[in-house]
Amino acid sequence: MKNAFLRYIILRVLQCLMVIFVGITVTFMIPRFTPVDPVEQAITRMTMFQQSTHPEALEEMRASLATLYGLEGSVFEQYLGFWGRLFRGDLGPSLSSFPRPVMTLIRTSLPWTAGLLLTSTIIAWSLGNIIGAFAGYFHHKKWSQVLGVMALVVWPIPYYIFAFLLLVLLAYVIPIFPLSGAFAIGSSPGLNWNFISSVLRHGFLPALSIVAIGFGGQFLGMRSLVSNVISEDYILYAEIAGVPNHRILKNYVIRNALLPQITGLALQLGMIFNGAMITEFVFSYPGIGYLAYTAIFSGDFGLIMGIAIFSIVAVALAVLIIDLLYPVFDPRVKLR
Amino acid sequence: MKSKYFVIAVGLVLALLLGSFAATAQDFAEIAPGVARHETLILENPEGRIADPDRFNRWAPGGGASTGLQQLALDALWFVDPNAGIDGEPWNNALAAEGPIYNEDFTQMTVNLREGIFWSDGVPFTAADVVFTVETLRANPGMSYHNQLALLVDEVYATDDYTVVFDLTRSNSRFHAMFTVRWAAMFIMPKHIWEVVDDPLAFDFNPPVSLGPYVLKDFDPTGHWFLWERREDWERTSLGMQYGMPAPKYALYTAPGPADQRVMAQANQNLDVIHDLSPEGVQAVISRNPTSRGWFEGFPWAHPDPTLPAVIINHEVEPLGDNEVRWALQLAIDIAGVSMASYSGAATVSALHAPPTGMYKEWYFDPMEDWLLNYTIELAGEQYQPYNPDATLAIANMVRPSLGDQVPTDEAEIKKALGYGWWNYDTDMAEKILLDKGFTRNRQGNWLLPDGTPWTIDILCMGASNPTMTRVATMIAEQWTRFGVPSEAVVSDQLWNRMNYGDFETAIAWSIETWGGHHDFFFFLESWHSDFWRTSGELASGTNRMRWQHPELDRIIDEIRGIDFDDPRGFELGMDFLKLAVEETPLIPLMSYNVFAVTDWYFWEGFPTSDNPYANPVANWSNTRFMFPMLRPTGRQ
Amino acid sequence: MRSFFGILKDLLSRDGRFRFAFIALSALILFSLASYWSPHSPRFSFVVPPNMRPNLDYWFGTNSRGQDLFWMMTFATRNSLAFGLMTAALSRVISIFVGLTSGYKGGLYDRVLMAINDSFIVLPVLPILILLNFILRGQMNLFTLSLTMAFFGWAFDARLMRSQVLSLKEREFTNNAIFSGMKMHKITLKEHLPFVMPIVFSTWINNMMWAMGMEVTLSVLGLSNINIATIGTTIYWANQHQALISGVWWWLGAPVAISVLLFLSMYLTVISLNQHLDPRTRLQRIREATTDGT
Amino acid sequence: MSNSQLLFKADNVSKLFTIGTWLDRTEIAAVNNVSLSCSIEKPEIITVAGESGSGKTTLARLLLRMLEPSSGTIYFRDRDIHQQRGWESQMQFMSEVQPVFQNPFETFSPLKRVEDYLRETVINFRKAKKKPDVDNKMDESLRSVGLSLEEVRGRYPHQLSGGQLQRISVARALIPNPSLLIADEPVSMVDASLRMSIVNLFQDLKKEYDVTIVYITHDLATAYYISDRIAIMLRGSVVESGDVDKVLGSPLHPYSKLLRESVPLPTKDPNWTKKIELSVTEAKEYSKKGCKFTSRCPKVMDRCWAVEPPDYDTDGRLVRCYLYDDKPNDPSKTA
Amino acid sequence: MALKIENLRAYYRSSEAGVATVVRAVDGVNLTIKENEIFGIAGESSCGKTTLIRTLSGTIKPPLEIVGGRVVYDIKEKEVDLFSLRSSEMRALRWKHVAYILQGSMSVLNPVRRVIKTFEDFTEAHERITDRKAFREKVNKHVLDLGLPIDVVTAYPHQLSGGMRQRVAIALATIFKPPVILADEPTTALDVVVQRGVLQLLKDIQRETGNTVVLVTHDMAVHANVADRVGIMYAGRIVEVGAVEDIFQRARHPYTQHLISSLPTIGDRTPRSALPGAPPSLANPPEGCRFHPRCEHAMDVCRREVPPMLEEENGHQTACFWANREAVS
Repeated sequence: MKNAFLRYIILRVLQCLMVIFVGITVTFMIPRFTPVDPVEQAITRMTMFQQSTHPEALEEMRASLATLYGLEGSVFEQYLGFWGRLFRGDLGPSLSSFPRPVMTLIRTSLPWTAGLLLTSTIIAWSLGNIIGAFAGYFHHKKWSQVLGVMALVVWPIPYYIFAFLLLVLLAYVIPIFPLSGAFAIGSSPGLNWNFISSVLRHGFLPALSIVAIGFGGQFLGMRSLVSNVISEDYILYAEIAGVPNHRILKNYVIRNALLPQITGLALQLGMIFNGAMITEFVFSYPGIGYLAYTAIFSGDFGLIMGIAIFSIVAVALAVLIIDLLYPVFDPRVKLR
Repeated sequence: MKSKYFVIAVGLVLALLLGSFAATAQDFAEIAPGVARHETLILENPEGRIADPDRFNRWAPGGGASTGLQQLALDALWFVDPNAGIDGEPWNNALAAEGPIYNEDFTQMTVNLREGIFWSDGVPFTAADVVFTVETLRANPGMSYHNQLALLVDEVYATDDYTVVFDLTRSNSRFHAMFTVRWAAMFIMPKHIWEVVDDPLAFDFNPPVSLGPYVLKDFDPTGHWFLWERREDWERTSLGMQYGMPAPKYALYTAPGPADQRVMAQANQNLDVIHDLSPEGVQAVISRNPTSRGWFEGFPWAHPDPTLPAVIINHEVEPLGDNEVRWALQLAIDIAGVSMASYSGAATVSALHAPPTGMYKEWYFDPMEDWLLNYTIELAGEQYQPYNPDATLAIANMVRPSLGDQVPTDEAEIKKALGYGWWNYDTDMAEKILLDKGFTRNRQGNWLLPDGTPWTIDILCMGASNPTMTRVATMIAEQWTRFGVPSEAVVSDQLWNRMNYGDFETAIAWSIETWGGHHDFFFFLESWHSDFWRTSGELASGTNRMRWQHPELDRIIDEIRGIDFDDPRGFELGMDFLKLAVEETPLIPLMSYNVFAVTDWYFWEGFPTSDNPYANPVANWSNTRFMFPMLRPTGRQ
Repeated sequence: MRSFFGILKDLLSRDGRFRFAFIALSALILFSLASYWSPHSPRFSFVVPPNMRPNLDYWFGTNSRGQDLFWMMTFATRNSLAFGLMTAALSRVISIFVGLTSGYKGGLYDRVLMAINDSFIVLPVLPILILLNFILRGQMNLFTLSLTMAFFGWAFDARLMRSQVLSLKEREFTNNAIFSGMKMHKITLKEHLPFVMPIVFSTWINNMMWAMGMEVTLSVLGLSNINIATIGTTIYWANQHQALISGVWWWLGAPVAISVLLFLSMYLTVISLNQHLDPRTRLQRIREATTDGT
Repeated sequence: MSNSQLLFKADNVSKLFTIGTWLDRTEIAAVNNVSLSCSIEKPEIITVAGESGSGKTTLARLLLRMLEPSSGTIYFRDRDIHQQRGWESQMQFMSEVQPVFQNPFETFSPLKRVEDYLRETVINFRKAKKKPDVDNKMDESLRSVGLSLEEVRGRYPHQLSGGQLQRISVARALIPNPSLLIADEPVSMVDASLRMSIVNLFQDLKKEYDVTIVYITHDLATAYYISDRIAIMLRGSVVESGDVDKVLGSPLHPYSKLLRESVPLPTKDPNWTKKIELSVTEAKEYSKKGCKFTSRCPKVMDRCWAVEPPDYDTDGRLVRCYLYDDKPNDPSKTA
Repeated sequence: MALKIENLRAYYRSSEAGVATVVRAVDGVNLTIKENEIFGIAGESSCGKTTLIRTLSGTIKPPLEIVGGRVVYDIKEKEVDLFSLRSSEMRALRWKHVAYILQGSMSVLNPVRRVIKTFEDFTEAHERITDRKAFREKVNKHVLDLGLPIDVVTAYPHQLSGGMRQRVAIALATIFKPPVILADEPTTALDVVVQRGVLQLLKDIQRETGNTVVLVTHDMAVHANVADRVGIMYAGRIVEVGAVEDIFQRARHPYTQHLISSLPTIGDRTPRSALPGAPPSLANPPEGCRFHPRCEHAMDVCRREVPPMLEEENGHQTACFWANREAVS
């Protein structure tokens, strides 16, 4: 058994590595086929911010930049070099903040995205599942049906509009929350109450928007899962045996219905980087999504690619971790 | 059992949240600990969040141009204001004591520096700094101006502490432009900091040692805000020396987020200077906040930057290489519609190939109005007068019903705000031209090229980074479609790249940028010389992205090259260029690049306006520094 | 399987939710078809007075570009619906194909397909879409976007279907079909697909929502073709004109109302349909009706 | 008998299943060295009996070509059925060998009309092409099981009783005119009052259509009732096989005895309440090295644990138990 | 008397496709079950036997409805009407007084929890576990007493064989030593050897505790060996009740007679026939005696009237006009 578990882990890790390999290769190849020329990007940027660029000088600038950005050699040579750098934890230089390493930029943004989106996604997932379980178990109750309708109505609202309305309402009409940013001006990051409280305050609206929208999907999913589970014999049996409702709900309904949702959580966590885009754009939150947004508009494909790679690895790891933890939740899982 | 812990945990989180409101229930009098709101000017950084906020190396490519760095802490030799300038003088000798001194054949430039200027760390500013800057940039590929300096500068040296001499590799009467701020220029770096740096390209220059009146007090590691504090020795800077103490004790550059957030922030008195908005945004903020105002007191609010958005036409795409076809397209544009769609009528339109801003009305537009009125061109074999002097009056009449008194009624006022005339909207004439050229209409009424293939046009535009240009593109696409040339606005973040490679049919962008405060066109015109002409597929040199060449153009450029920057002959040559451009329509001029810089006069007053046009209020221009000494606190707390 | 109309009639008479959903969906489809009778082209602006509140002349109001939102929304609904349906349909086809064959065939074929599948699940779509936008430049229209989205949107659902097929394969009727001389494609399509249909339907709506949400996201970020009226570009233009802050709330209200109505009714339809088609509930119904309910 | 005289012959067939990962294989023999055959001339009903997990279903699947044996060969009319490849040979095989499945409610997709399977079979096996001919053929085969197309047409599985469905299942299997039917627990899901109709039907088929039937069941009573020969399986091995009267009348293998005793009789049987030992999990017994019954066998000997006994020909049947070691083993005679 | 069923009618009401369907699963059942006996209920699938036993356990959830009749338990010499109980009283009654072993109870164990946890849940539903260690020992003892290996307590359900799971379910049901055990097809889908073991266990428990077991199974041979008395159910009604010997040796109802005579036996190859037709649908049962369409003795009266339950002797009751033709006439 012990041995089998070890092998299970090895197998999963190998699988995860393969996924990462494929994903990264695809991500590497895609920009090679784009018309985006990083040299031209940099020149465009420079000529926008300077003046009197002498025409002959421009030509020379192009030549010297291509050398600098390491875009020489065949695609295969670039690919090898790319992996070489990756193994050293180097995602290459950002082209718009040349020569700042992409990794440094991601490192500054990551804690915010991780902090905000990870917590709010987990909160949305937990709340949605717990309340969805209740609603599914007591599906005939009025409140359950009302909640269902509410979730159904909120769920399809385009997230951008929802988040934006929230912002207008709670930061402008009733200005209790800040309009943008991650913490108050002048508060120095650290473990002090001022900073933490201002982070909480700044994070509240974006978190609320994610929770409110994420809640709906989880709620509906869990509710229908529960309605399947409650027709199982072991639920009926526990009811017949007189086991109190709350206990049935906790130990029987949720424990069983949650299993498919756990896999869902892994994917949800992976999708964070998609979601981060709009959330951080609307709330001007300094995470990876906002970074990606600025990267798009500065045509900084070094940065976009870095973020894409980062998110591939993050999703693959999230899936891996949850896969590895899965046997804890479901003893039946075959250690294939 | 376990549920009890759950309840306790939830309770704790709630308490924490509530506590956070209580703790930071923001004291609006202070924007940061010890920083009073009424002593602070808050400006928008239009670049938004800065990805690498701790990088202050303005001499290498990268973001952070609008964080206050180039406005408040860096300094250059000269400035040209796009407007009238303080005391009506657009030219400002900043670090230089006087203008550039060229030798006879423009192969040497001598600069005399201002004395008594100090870096913020107490080290005096001298000619050594200038020489060091030029040599460092010239020696390091990848840094700004590297290639130009390598190409143009033979030798740079200081003859004494306050005199720098440039020996040039060739005759160049415009060499000083590189050191003259229009938006930005080559800023001078502190030698005593940089001389110990191994790799100047990678050096972060953090904290930045300031040559301007402010020093960096604090900045957000996530790049959202930069807080600057006035130097104790502000009078030891070129700005302070000339204009006195800058009023705001602090300046805060922030990234308030998308346009809506900017409106909300200013309405909450949390943003004094908005860099840009949509026309709707301006109306929204002005209606919500009584102390907000634009460049113009009322309509059209915006500040016209000396840049000319135009329909840039690729002359190498058939049939756009034909001047009469370009004329047909120009006549198929209803400028009033374009102005309404893009700026809600608040555009300053231009029939000439120069931005109708600042001093240009006096220098070029007034003198040429008669020429335009009488201008006759042969189109489709007939003599045709294309100029419509009343185009902007029509726009004023269109917006008057919704804006009422805000719209000027006086013709001169209208022309000041909305520009002079434009070309006729004459689709009949356009049709004649096309028929004459052998074009035909198909059954749907759409034009076919002489060879019988359907004619469509894509119009590139910039998208989210420049919403008004997108609107221009969609409107012109609509008008051309109505005329029978199915056209589409194509949003592309690769706009400049594609234009540089000639991979476009038409685009809404600019190739013409001028000083605004100086009449010289050489700034953009040099690269239009046929020497630099490149075919589509090759990279365009400079700004000749439309791939236009003309012998008369070469003559004009060659002649400008040989005269002094301030030579009055420059005006005549400028007009020669404008007349040639009208004749040949290398691109279709539209309007000045109007920026809706909205200022809030709640805490501060004395921002530059159309009535007092001493500086450009557009926050990412380095020239906004001239605002600081002119501002006065209102006394509100 | 009963005919389509039989099911429809049955559901309409029996299921109140379905009735609501059916009426709403029909209304939406009629609404989008009304675009063909629109007096204005969606490409043209300033054809009506701008910024009019919803009133009797302009039911949904007019926007700041002088367009009648009622007619604009007919186009937007039509295009977004077509886009969503096409994306969902295409990716359903891929996932059905992969899920059914990979589950049925097993072996190396299955392992290779699932390895590809797993990689697709993990690939982050948004950055890739952005990169692809660069490749396809201005040519990224709704059709190509739909193709791309379909290409990335099938993997997870294929896995769901595969697991269903794995259990169906063990059921005796599959063997019975084999010994009836049915070939693989017939078995997967005729025997297994009906059981997979509930998954197809419920992933259909999720996929459609994902696709349309992505379209909105791309539009909000300014990465879509702005010449085509869609729910996303409607939001894009409203955003460009700062509609909410300027008080033109109906410009955003219209797409929100349409989205909510669309997905609400689609959700209810799928629930009713699945309850009707799901062999489990169907069998339950049968059993409840004919046996003693155990 | 030589192979050519045999309808089918399973020759020392084993099927191993792998449990665990590709790094950690544990193999269990779901079917362990089983031999079984039947002559062409004399159609028979052969019962394979055993508890669930005895490998009898795996054996059925091997005979039906749904699984490939790990070792050993299965011949059908002299051909190794697993040597043939391709769709044509599969059709050829299926026109000779057909299955009847356990659960009649599962044999037909609940979402389809039952006649669809009949029609598919008629068309796919090219028994008829035109619609009236197809219908005739369907009706004909339904009539051979005591039904008619009229009764079945347009009906879904849930609209028919288990007995009817099972008969339809047989009717479908008969369409290609097979000479061998493999029936896996065909009556266990059929109502008591209808069960005998299926069992009797098998007997009729054997007599009237000369079909050999491999009847797989755990129900020894019906096995006795219809079959000629029986093989009793335990955890993959046939522990005893031979004439049904002998094997069930006086079982020799301790397991056969236990099984025989455990069948409840319609009258009170004092033996039946005698305490017995049950296995905790099947997997443990499967992975045993020696005889699979050792942990429960009242007569277990030391050598039983080490090596599985060979088949001993005792009293006209084969018994896989060391208790009968006094007789010499004759491998040429297989059941 | 352990429990008494009086004219019980339990229907499933549903409205599908706008048409109300009523399935008369239990339609007028009268039974008295004595203390200290194993009462067998025999019948084919969908004859209403599961509904009957579920009703007895008080598990009545829509669409199942009690339309009429009473179920009376004798609890400590007091008659308790099951349907008049409040839900808390019902909960108290269940498991401590009446335990229920579900059909297919292989799946009654929560798949994600260890068996001991289910023991805990079921126990705590009725009494507070103060000492977990003592409780653990109590469960261990109970399981050992029933002859199960001790490992099962800490195992997950999927680790146990089917027969073992079934026996764990029985152990669960008997943890409080309830006076009444309702067992619904406890051995269906088990093999004969395992079936034998499970039934032996049930019988042992009954013998030791002297409680009442209601055993539902379609397998007549099982009844013959396990039950003390047997009731034969057909299409929602009890058609014959009697001591096991009476039923098997002197069956009176044609249906019962058929059930017994059709059973094959090892050593006997006399041809056995199946009943013609199929059991009726309870949604639309035939008028009169519900067996009449399949009955070879059917008379006119059978098609019109419901035959009354008449006792012959020794508590042997039959509801059949033909069997009781002498008594009636």
